[in-house]
Amino acid sequence: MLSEPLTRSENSLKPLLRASALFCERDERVLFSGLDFSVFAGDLMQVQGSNGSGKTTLLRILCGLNTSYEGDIFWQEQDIDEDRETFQASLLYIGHRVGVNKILTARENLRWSSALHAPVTDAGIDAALAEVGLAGYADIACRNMSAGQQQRVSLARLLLSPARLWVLDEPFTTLDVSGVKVLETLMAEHVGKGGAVLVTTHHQLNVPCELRRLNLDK
Amino acid sequence: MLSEPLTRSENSLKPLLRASALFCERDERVLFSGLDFSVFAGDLMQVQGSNGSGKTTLLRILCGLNTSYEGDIFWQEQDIDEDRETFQASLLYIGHRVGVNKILTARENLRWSSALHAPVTDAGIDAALAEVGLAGYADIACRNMSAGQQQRVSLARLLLSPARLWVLDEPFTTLDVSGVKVLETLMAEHVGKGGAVLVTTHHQLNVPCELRRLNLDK
Amino acid sequence: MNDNPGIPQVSTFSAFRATLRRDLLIALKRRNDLLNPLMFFLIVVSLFPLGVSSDPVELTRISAGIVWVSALLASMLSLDNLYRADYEDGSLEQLLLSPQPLYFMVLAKNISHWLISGLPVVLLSPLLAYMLYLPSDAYWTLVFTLLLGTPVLSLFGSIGVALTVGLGSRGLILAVIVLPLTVPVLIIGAKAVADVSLGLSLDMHYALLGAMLALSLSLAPLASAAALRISVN
Amino acid sequence: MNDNPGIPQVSTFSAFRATLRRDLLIALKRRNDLLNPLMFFLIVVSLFPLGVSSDPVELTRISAGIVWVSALLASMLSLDNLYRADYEDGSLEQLLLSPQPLYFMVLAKNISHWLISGLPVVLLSPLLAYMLYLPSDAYWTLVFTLLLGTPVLSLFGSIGVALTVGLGSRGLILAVIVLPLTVPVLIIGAKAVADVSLGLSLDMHYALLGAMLALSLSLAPLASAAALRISVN
Amino acid sequence: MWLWFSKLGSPKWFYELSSKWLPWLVVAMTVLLTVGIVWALLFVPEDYQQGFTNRIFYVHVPVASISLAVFPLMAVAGIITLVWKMKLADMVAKCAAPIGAWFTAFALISGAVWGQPTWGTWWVWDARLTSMLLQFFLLIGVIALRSAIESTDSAAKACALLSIVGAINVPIIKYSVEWWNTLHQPASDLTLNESGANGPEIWVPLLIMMGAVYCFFVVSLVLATRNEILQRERRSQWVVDLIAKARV
Ligand code: HEM
Ligand SMILES: Nc1ncnc2c1ncn2[C@@H]1O[C@H](COP(=O)(O)OP(=O)(O)OP(=O)(O)O)[C@@H](O)[C@H]1O
Ligand SMILES: Nc1ncnc2c1ncn2[C@@H]1O[C@H](COP(=O)(O)OP(=O)(O)OP(=O)(O)O)[C@@H](O)[C@H]1O
Ligand SMILES: [Mg+2]
Ligand SMILES: [Mg+2]
Repeated sequence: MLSEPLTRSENSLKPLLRASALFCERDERVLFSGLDFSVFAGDLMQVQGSNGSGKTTLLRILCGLNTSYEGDIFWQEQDIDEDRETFQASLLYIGHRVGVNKILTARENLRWSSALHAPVTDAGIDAALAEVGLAGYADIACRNMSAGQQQRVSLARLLLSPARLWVLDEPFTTLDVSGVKVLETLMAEHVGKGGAVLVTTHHQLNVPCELRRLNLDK
Repeated sequence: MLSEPLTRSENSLKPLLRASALFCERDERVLFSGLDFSVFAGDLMQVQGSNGSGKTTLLRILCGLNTSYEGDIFWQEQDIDEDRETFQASLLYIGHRVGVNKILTARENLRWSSALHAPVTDAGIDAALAEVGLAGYADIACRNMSAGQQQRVSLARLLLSPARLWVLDEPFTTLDVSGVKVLETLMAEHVGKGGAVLVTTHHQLNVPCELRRLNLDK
Repeated sequence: MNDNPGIPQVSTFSAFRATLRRDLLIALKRRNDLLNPLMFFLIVVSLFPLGVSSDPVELTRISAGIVWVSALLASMLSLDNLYRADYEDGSLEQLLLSPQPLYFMVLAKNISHWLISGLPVVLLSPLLAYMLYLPSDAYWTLVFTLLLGTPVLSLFGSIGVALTVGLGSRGLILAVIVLPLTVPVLIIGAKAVADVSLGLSLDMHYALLGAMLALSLSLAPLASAAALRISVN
Repeated sequence: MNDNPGIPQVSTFSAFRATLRRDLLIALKRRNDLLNPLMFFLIVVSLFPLGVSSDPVELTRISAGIVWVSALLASMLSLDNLYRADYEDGSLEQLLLSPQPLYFMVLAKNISHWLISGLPVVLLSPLLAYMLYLPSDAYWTLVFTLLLGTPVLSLFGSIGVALTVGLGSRGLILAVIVLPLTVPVLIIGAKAVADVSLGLSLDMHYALLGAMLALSLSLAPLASAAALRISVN
Repeated sequence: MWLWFSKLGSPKWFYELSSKWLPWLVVAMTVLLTVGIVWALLFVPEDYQQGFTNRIFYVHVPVASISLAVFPLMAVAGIITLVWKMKLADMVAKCAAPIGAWFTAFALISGAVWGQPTWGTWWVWDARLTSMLLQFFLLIGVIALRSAIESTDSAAKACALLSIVGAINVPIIKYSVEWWNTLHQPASDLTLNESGANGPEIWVPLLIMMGAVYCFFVVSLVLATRNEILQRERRSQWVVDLIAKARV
């Protein structure tokens, strides 16, 4: 449900997200330095690297959750520190912690998270849940869901949010084969519609669109 | 480091672990009923099933962590309820929560967990950590490790424990390619030495030994 | 403010309402979130007749202070789940990354927290005051001062929780950080109740409490918001 | 006991020691686990002169009770991290699945918890007693009763924590479950200190506290162990 | 202005500057201290009512008055840390907290020691004492938070925030405590004016001691900060060189 106007501004010359000279070290170890890259509309970029290479750190830095870094990050050529709200309005982040409250039901969780971003109807929520294979689980407390099911609840957010940039940190963990398929198609569709996806995963992505890679190993 | 005598009792006729007529339902949904299976010495058994099919539940039942089930479970033909200690002495379980304290260092964590099962030397710990690719991380607080590195710490337990039966719940999540390789070899070696492994994972195992499958989907 | 017209925006107010509703909903589902502050308050207060003395004259003299101290502790301890769960399951990150001004989101959380843990305590206080032989003419003062005071406690406490939410070691550090900050409220509140029996005018007390409430309403959520950003870092 | 000779066994005792050492180590690493119970104790005690009255005569009369109640609260609240972290990171499951008798493992955890949070409080109590003008002849009684009492609090508390460790909503429910259990200790302890000034014999009080300690040492860990098994289920 | 600021912000600059004038400070401190102590102990006339004990006055008052300055100091450092992200400010704040706590504790103790002969008790819930005690708690809170947070960066910001909140609260606490104290007068209370009434032979040595104790505070703060700087910058080139020089 990417909303109309986005697809208009489809000039791949102007990057959506641009990082310049990123430098980050954590307890004495430099994770990356002088890291430059741009993410354009229509990009599906996989951040690769061995365990501990700094993928999670990088994603959190890009989202503005982690501020202990040097360098600049631009959203549509504007420094994100200057206008957080515009950036955050078009950002959707799902991290190691998926952001699903265990006590609430899937529906209540989604209702809240979309209330922060864009209004949705209950029908919309049901549709989204059905699409991620949780039809009928809308009103079960997430505490009573399996690891993978909880992950799927968080994936339903992808369908409900108007965000243009998806930042996904290992979204495939605990997903079964069908779940993996669903997510891969979602990502492909999103970039097809002029969105962009930044994803880390250790598993072999196979998506119909071409796949850019950013490798953090030295 | 499976200790000698185990390999002696290598008669695949007498199953190590046998479950008979297992039945479990969770909030109104029957996960499995009349489930019978045996795990023999030398077996590497992968428990399969889609998200929410009950893999984690089954494993926790087999370990005795979850007691809300019907049916019987036998360790070497003896009901596990009768002699927990023998069973637990030869069991090693690693679940969704890997059991690594974030404040302690890798070494301290391993020292404790092996103090509960079998004495180990510091050299042994270092060797184990090196084998799982954490050489040099022995004395870093686990809170300062990445998701995958913490997972690797828990895998080091496999090398230090004398347990004969390994029960691993999605041990591959957050492991990078090299990590996956390491774990697969570990499992193969273990069954090779007459141990047994019960593992759930959504990823394609490729192991040199043959692989038994238990599918929970109907 | 938003040069990306394509994106359907939600008004800050509706986001505020949604957050408020969500937190209340969670509290309702864990019924004991509603019950516990009350029970704790009740139990702590009743510890004193047991531990100190059950002599009415004695109790009368100390009742005001005890009720206030207990209320203070109750609202301190109920604070623990204010951001914790959200931090652990990642909802907090979602909140921080939402395009909404954090001030209002935090305010919503604080308000719901007060409604859940502060208000019931206020409403229960007369009963306990009675059990401790507080002179009956002081009941209303007790209720009013608590009504003005407990929100301040929640708002201040929120800062402490926000600062400590990232820490593995939880529990007491919160109290250690926050309790000293809340002393003025305690002093004024307890003194007001005590002064009733001395027949002094209470305008001053109310004025002070009101001022504190206003101050903390306007500043504390900002501090909490900043603290949260620091903690998730 | 173990028909699997092939497996090198560790003695229960060394496992006990390892667990004890581990918990102490964790506390040492989080330095303020040691500091906070003390500070909390100190702060809570000093809330009363502020809230109740700073008049020495008044304070003398209530000091025993206040110190005891504060100690009770301090050890209650420091309980929160007793099993929580282990539950959340899965170490608890490892403990339950170890071939060691759970009684001793739990005992080890309780002991280390008392050493960390209970003992310091006991040692600090005379100072606070002085600040509250407790008659000086009651100091030793205070220390002794606390010395007998606080372990009971830890042991009882442990049951409560074990029961609630699985619950998302933490904090107060613990206090609500545990505080009532600990009332007898409070009553006897506080009464003993109060009785000193009345010149009554204290043998009875000590005997009772001792009995409680013995009882809880033998039974409480069993209850905690059972509760833990239930909670991880 | 900005240039000067960023310059001052550099730990290296501070370290070198402080190495220049630290010796002078130490000299000043020792001189003042010796003069002040000798004068206070030997040449000040016995106090008619308190006898010898009122000599404590000469350490107690300066120490106590410094303790009052600690929170504002930390708050200012905190603001600088949060606004200009200046590392040096945080290092100062970090070192100021424990030192301030010690001074506060010493004010409490010296006061208590004084109180024993003066009021016949070590402690009363007097306004000034109580607010001092509360300030001590606040300081401990900051220290506890600092030690609880792993990453230096978050710890810096968190403590900065807490110091600012605390600094806003200190006057409120002080005011409310004094106000509370007006209700039930404690056993005795401290009266400043007395000392004011006394002649120069009392307050001149007091001034000297004030200067001495202030110097002492600054010196200890600077020393601690220098340690902190070396600690944090240990991998930067200039520190490496420094250590290399120290070796040979
Ligand atoms: C806010 C911090 C404090 C300041 C600025 C301060 C300052 C002073 C000053 C200027 C005096 C001299 C008064 C006189 O000569 O009559 C004094 C006296 C005294 N102070 Fe403090 N003080 C502080 C805290 C304390 C504390 C915490 C204690 C006790 C624990 C204490 C105990 C005393 C005592 C016993 C005296 C002598 C009182 C008398 O002469 O009657 N002070 N203080
Ligand atoms: N704590 C719980 N209480 C009640 N029901 C639960 C609980 N946890 C899981 N369930 C239900 O039990 C079923 C099986 O859960 P389980 O975690 O065993 O699935 P799983 O096979 O491990 O799935 P995954 O591959 O996602 O880990 C799920 O459908 C879920 O609805
Ligand atoms: N909280 C922390 N404090 C300090 N250092 C940390 C912290 N978390 C991670 N690190 C360090 O930062 C490095 C990168 O961590 P990060 O989580 O970004 O790795 P990652 O690429 O996500 O690894 P994984 O594939 O296992 O998720 C790790 O080597 C770790 O040592
Ligand atoms: Mg990661
Ligand atoms: Mg599972």
